[in-house]
Amino acid sequence: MSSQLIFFMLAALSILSALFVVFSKNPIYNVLWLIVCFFSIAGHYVMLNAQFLAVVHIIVYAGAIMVLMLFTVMLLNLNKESEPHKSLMLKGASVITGGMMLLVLLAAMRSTELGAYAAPAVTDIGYVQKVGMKLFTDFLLPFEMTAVLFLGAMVGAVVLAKKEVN
Amino acid sequence: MEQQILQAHPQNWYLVLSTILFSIGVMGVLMRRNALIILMCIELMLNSVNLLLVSFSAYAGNTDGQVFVFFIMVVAAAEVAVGLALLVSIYRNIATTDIDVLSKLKW
Amino acid sequence: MENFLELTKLISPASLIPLFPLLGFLLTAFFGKTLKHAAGWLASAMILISFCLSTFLFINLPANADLSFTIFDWIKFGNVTLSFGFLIDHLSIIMLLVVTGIGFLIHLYSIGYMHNDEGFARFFSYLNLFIFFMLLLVLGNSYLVMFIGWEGVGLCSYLLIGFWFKNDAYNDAAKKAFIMNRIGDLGFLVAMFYMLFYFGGLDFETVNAGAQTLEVGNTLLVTITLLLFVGAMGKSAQIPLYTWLPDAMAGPTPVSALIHAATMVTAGIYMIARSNIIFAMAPLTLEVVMWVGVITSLFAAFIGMKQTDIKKVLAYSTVSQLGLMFVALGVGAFSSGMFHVVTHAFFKALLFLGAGSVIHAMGGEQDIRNMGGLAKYIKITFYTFLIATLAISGIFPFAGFFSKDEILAASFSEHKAVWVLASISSMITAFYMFRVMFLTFQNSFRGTEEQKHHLHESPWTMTVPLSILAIFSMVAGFWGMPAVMSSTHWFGTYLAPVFEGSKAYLGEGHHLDHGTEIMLMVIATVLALVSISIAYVMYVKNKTLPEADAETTGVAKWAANKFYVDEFYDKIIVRPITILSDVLFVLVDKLVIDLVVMAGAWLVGFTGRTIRLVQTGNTGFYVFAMVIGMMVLMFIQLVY
Amino acid sequence: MNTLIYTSVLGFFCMLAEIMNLRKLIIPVLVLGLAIIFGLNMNDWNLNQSYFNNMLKVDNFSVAFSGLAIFVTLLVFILSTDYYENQQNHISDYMTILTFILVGALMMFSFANLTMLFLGIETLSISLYVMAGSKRFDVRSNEAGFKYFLMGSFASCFLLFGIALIFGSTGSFDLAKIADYTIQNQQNISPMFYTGMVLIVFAMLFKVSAAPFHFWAPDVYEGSPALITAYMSTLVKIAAFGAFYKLMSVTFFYTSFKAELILNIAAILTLAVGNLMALAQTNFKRLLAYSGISHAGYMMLIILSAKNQPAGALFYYSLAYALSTIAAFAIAIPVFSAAKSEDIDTFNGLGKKNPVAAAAMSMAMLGLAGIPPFAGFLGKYYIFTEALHSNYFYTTLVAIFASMIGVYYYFKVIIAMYGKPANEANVELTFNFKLVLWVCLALSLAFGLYPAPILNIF
Amino acid sequence: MLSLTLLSIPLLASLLLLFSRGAMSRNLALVFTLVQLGFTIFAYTVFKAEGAGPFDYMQNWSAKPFINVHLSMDGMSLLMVMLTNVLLPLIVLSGYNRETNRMHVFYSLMLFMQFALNGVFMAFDGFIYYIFWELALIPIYFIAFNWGGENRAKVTLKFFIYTLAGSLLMLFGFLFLYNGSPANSLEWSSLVANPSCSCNQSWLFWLFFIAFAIKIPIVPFHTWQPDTYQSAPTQGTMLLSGIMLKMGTYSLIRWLLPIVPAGVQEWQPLVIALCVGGVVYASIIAIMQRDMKRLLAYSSIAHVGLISAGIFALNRSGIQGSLVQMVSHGLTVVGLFFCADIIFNRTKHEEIEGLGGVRLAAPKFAAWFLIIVLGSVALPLTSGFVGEFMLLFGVYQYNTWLSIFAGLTIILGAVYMLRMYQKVVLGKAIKENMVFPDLMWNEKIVLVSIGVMIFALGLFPNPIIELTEPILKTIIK
Repeated sequence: MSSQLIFFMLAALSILSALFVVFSKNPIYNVLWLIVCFFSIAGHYVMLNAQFLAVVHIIVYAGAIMVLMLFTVMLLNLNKESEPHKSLMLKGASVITGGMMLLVLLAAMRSTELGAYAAPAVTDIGYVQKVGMKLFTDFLLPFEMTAVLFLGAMVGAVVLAKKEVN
Repeated sequence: MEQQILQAHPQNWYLVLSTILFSIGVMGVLMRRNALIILMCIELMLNSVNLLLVSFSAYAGNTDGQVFVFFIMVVAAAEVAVGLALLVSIYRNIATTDIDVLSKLKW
Repeated sequence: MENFLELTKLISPASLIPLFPLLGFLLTAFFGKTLKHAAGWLASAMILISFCLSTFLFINLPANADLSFTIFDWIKFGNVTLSFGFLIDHLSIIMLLVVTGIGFLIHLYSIGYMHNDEGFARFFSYLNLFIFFMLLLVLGNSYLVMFIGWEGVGLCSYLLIGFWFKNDAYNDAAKKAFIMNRIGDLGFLVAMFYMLFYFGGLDFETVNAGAQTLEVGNTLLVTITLLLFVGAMGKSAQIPLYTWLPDAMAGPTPVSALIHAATMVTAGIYMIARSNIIFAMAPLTLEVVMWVGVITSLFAAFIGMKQTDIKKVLAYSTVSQLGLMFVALGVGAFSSGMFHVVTHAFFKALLFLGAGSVIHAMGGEQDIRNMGGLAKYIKITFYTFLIATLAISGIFPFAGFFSKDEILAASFSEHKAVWVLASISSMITAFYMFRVMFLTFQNSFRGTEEQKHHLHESPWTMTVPLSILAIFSMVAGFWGMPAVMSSTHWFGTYLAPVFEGSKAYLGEGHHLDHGTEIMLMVIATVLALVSISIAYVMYVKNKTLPEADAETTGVAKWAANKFYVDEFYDKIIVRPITILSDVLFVLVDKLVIDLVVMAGAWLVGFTGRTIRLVQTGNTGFYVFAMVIGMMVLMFIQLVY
Repeated sequence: MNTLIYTSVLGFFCMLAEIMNLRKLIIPVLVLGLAIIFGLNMNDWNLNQSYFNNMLKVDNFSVAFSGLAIFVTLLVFILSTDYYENQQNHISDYMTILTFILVGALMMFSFANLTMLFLGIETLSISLYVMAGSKRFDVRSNEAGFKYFLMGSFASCFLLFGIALIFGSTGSFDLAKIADYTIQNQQNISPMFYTGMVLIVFAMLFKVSAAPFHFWAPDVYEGSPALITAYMSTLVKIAAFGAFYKLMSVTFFYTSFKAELILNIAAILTLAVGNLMALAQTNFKRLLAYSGISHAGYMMLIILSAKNQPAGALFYYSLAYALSTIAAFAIAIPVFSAAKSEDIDTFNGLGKKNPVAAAAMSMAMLGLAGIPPFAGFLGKYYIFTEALHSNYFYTTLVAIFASMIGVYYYFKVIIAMYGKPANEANVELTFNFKLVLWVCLALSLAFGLYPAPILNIF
Repeated sequence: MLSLTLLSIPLLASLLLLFSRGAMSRNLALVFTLVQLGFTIFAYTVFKAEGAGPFDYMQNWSAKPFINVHLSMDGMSLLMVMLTNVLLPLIVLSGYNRETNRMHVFYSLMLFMQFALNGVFMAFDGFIYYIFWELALIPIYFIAFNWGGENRAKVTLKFFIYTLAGSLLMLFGFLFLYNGSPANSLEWSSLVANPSCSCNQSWLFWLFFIAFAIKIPIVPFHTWQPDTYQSAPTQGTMLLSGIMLKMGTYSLIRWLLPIVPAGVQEWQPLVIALCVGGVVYASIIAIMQRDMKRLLAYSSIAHVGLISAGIFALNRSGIQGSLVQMVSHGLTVVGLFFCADIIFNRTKHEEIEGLGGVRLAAPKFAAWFLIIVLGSVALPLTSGFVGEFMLLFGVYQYNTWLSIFAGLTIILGAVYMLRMYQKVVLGKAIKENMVFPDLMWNEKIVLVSIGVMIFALGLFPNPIIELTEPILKTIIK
């Protein structure tokens, strides 16, 4: 039953870290907690035979996105002081709403019975070549289109951030 | 060994887990006023989705889910880039990331 | 057969009769400016022609034959056909003669009377138009055609009363006349609807035929006749719709003579006589007619006693005389009624023209208190006026005597009480007529100096008609000598075929034996003489003058003020309606209805303005709203 | 297929042009290119083919809507020449992004796989976030961009969650497969599927700015540069509705009844909110935003009755709506730039200053208000027939009342133009604006009078 | 096909006018309206000879939603078309010797209006009918708004939204019928042939009735009307009162009665009471009105109230009477408003109290004014009498007391009309040396022709009655 134990530990970790992300005051801590959360999720990936994905996940999120965030935090030097004040009512309301959200979603899906593991196990779905094959055969067009998306985003970022030359 | 792990706990757990994470993300978005944090919470939500997808793909033995996760990551990256750019340009103008300040446009 | 051919020969002249006045109207209306005073002669000529045509018909219409012909189909819908046609029978011929004859004389008179009025041509165009409509009224072979004339004459009286349109009081009088007539006309109209609905037509044959299928006293007939009588009340100025007639004296005097004495106001009597059958079949209505008639007659007579305006006196006497005529109709003596119409036409026209001539002489003065002793200045006028007065007072052998006597006799045989009242009223009539006579022509002149200098006899165009009418006022009576005096009652026999139909339903008007008849005559005459002598004593012997309005008191004051009927109407009808009008406009229209509409609009706008505030511009709030919205929707989805 | 690719290529061209200093060329080439692409697109008529293992499906629906999208973009680009006249140094970036927005829209019309839908929406949205905020030194523009960004990405999270759930229950992203799944086991469709569907519906409702997810629209429309607002209120809305309609009529064909109630409520809310809130507006762009919301409400009726495949109605209505809106903006933009303000008052006395423009504006407003003979009326008529045909009696009644209210605020503009005293700033329309303006109105009138080809296009 | 020509002449004319300038445009407008008039007369002869055949034009417009363009002609349509095309030249003519800015637009709108009106009267398909109905609204709105008097913006907007609200209800009714109808078509004949079930009819009735009642207007849907009449330019008011409200009454007969017969049967008592009540109500209000145009507006409400009452009496004389009265009212009301305009144009004064003595200065004008007034108070031998006689008889057949109540209009009508005439025309001149030139040539033409027509119809109403005979078959079962 070690596996379950692992699952629970990871789950607990991710939930806790997520909660910290939401609640902690200092932006820096937020970022760090989020990174923790991401690592825990990566752990889940590993358990779910998505090894390659797990790696990419670490690289992209922890490596790229969060660093970017961190940079921004530094750049705008956000800190506990600059953190806008939130009234208690707001907190309460959002907690309740979030909880409700959870309940409603679960209630909506309560009666789902998902088949347990479909044997025989295809344990290699997470391997690079598998993913690669998929990506460059079935999902070629979306893959190409992400290029457009990225370009758009890049140009956009430039448009917004570039110093005016005049 | 993966088999045991998978058989060990039913898929619903993942469903519940990611729903919880998702809701936490929502909660965060609702609660925080700092644009940057909100951005993070959104990332969190995205990740909960990723987790869900991965679990599905694992249980169904179907790679599509994982591939989709890639796209989500891509989009997330792009969004973050643009979002931060916007954030910076706003910060240039009004020197805050408090979204409550951003309410010139109303009624 | 050849009888029929003979009749058809009469069609064209008959249909020409109204055309000439119409032509005259058009000519004088459009070329009045160029015609100048020729207009007057032209107009009179036109009437003369129609008069000749009428006489032609009178001569050529074979005895107790009648001729009804359609000129064109006017309104046709479904199986209803309302055609425009004429009916020539003895009744209409009598009326034709009266209308055109007296009409012509009055035209002639007006040439002199209106000589230096800037509206000369216009006046004559109106007069011609009036004659045209009057002829339509008389000739029509259906209630609808009659109604055309009926309203047409109303219009003309409106135009002529308000002839001097600069004076707003006159305009008001004109409007009053028109509207009061309209009230009556509504009755007429509804009556027509009844007839059209139940008898399927409006021409007299159809209606009479339809009526005769019902039994006597049937509610339908009563309703119809009562409604018709409402119309008659309006036209012939009976209580309660009489108040317009005295005011109508605002018009030029010839108008009063022609319209408000001789012709138009008798239209009501004519109409009832015309529809004698259905009236005869509705005894209840006859009862009503009789009572209304007698009360009006008495009432008007009372008021007449206290009037000081010469024309007003005549006006009230007209009302009272009309009342008598209705009494005649009410007791079923249609021919007597018509007879009085004719004689009355003569002497009342004469009286008005005489009054006109007096006023003309006095330079517009109408108050008898400022007259007197005119006899020596304007002889012809005086004598003619005297004749007329005698006639109206019912002194033998003047016209009034015979006709009035007939009516009294008839009422005596039907209903003693009515006879008493009628006699009283005629007695009063004699009194106030001679009152006017004496005050105007006897004693010394009470007017101002320059009036005195101005006094002169009128031109021949005015005096000639006076004389002619005077002659008729004297002799007309002999057309209808009572049985005691002569075996032949020409007038009655001439009209007999017309009233044939109704005889059946009236029951034998139990004939009075000669004794009673003579007795009645004597009584009438005596009463008249008595009142005359009273008048003589009062106004000639000891020269009492009617005191100024201020001093009058008690009943006299009431009478002088016409029993305040006008004020009464003003209070209970006119004022409330005008107030209601404002109230409805301000309260209901502007306030309630418009407010409701506007409130709706405002509510929408308000909602918009309010919920718009939801758009706070706060992203956090938006997100909240979105999430909550989602949850609510999902929740609904779940429980639903 | 080709359409998509060539359009992307056009986008790349813009950037190259920047590098090679061919700025002057950019717009001419774009316009020309789009014209050609429009032709190519029409060439695909009646070839129903799917590409890349059914990632992309070209059918008449997608062709028609792509054509419309391209046409709209064409008009907007023609306007942009004068609009961006004095910011040449950014023009290539802007045009690139605008082109990519079109790419995204095209993907949303022709997707056959939720992946493509997702990517399409994101391409569209991310580029739009940028364009909305593209007036960098204008706080309002920033605000617009950022609000749009926050809420947009928040909404797409729900979209993704929905997609994930659907994938979980069906094991595929392919529309056809999903539809098959629903058909095969209609009895025991997993609740997860429904939840996913509902979440996707929410996301789409957000994109089409239907109440209660409409909050972003007015602020963003007001804050963004006028041209972008025009682009947003036409192309983006149409794209969203195209995708939405496709989802409801193809994928969720058998299960849509589960979302019916939600859609119904949303439709009524949208109609009410859009029209009522518009009443009290003073800012023209904001007014058009609300009017856009109300029009979304009308289009929701089509989504509701998606079962009867009323694609024709959707297309006709979108066309009518787009034409009138662009015409309105073609007048509004010069007026605004003349008056340095974006309020309705800027139109005061336009009837005296520039009767032609005023007349055109009135026509546009009448078109939006849905008054004959403009296409807008027939569009509404068609929609209402469809809605009644699928027994949405009361919703249609609400829509009728909504359009009563609608008249009022559209006429506010007309009254301003003819009834109010003129302000001094006088307005001249440049050739491009005139061109676009009259093309739009002419077409609107033409389709209003001779609608058969469009109405019965499918 | 003739119907197409009838439509195209004014349409083309209105387009053409946009490119003309100044007084030229007015002359052009006059010419075109006269051409249209001539063509209408020609059409009348054709109709007499060959019936509806040559006018029938049927063309499918769209397959889904199924829409047919169906133009045709029957007696009633022809009558209304003739009324329209007879009045238009007069209305244009009445604009001579008056200043109008941006004349070409003004007259172009007016001709467009003529186009739409002709369309309304010739449309035999619900959808097309609705389109024309709306089309007629737009030009008159702009006429009233751009050339109107004080607080025109508010008033005209009220008018527009009020009427549009009504017509949207009607649209909903049509949509419902469209869905219910077996062939999914709004073809008039098919709608008449198979009406929807009476359960629906009882509310469908109100959708249509309110739309028409607002247009007519029947009390209590009338509050837009006096304001609009007052503030609109006189020619606009003539269009509104002379022709446009006939759209409503016409539609009652053409669409409401045959399409929802059961509904009509159900609500007849209420509605007819409403109409008759409106007659008296409006008449009483008219009595004390201070502004001439307002007074005429209320009198017009009273008249059309009687017309609608006659229609809802659902009998031959009522309906045919209403048709006669529509024409007659069209003539008289246009004449009256023109007289009001003449007076205003001379004295710049609309308050009844402040006027008087016109008779002295302008006897001709006074005379023609009086004739038209008499026409409107339904004096025998005028067209008004024929109409009101038949109408009241129709109402009488439905209920005696109601008819007597409605008959009050002939009394009250006389009251307010004569009051106005007396105060305005008769009496002494209010201002000393008031300059009031008598009729100019164009005014003479207009008034004389109206007066002549009033009497002509009063003497020979049968042509109209025969013309409208056939329509009754569809209404009176």
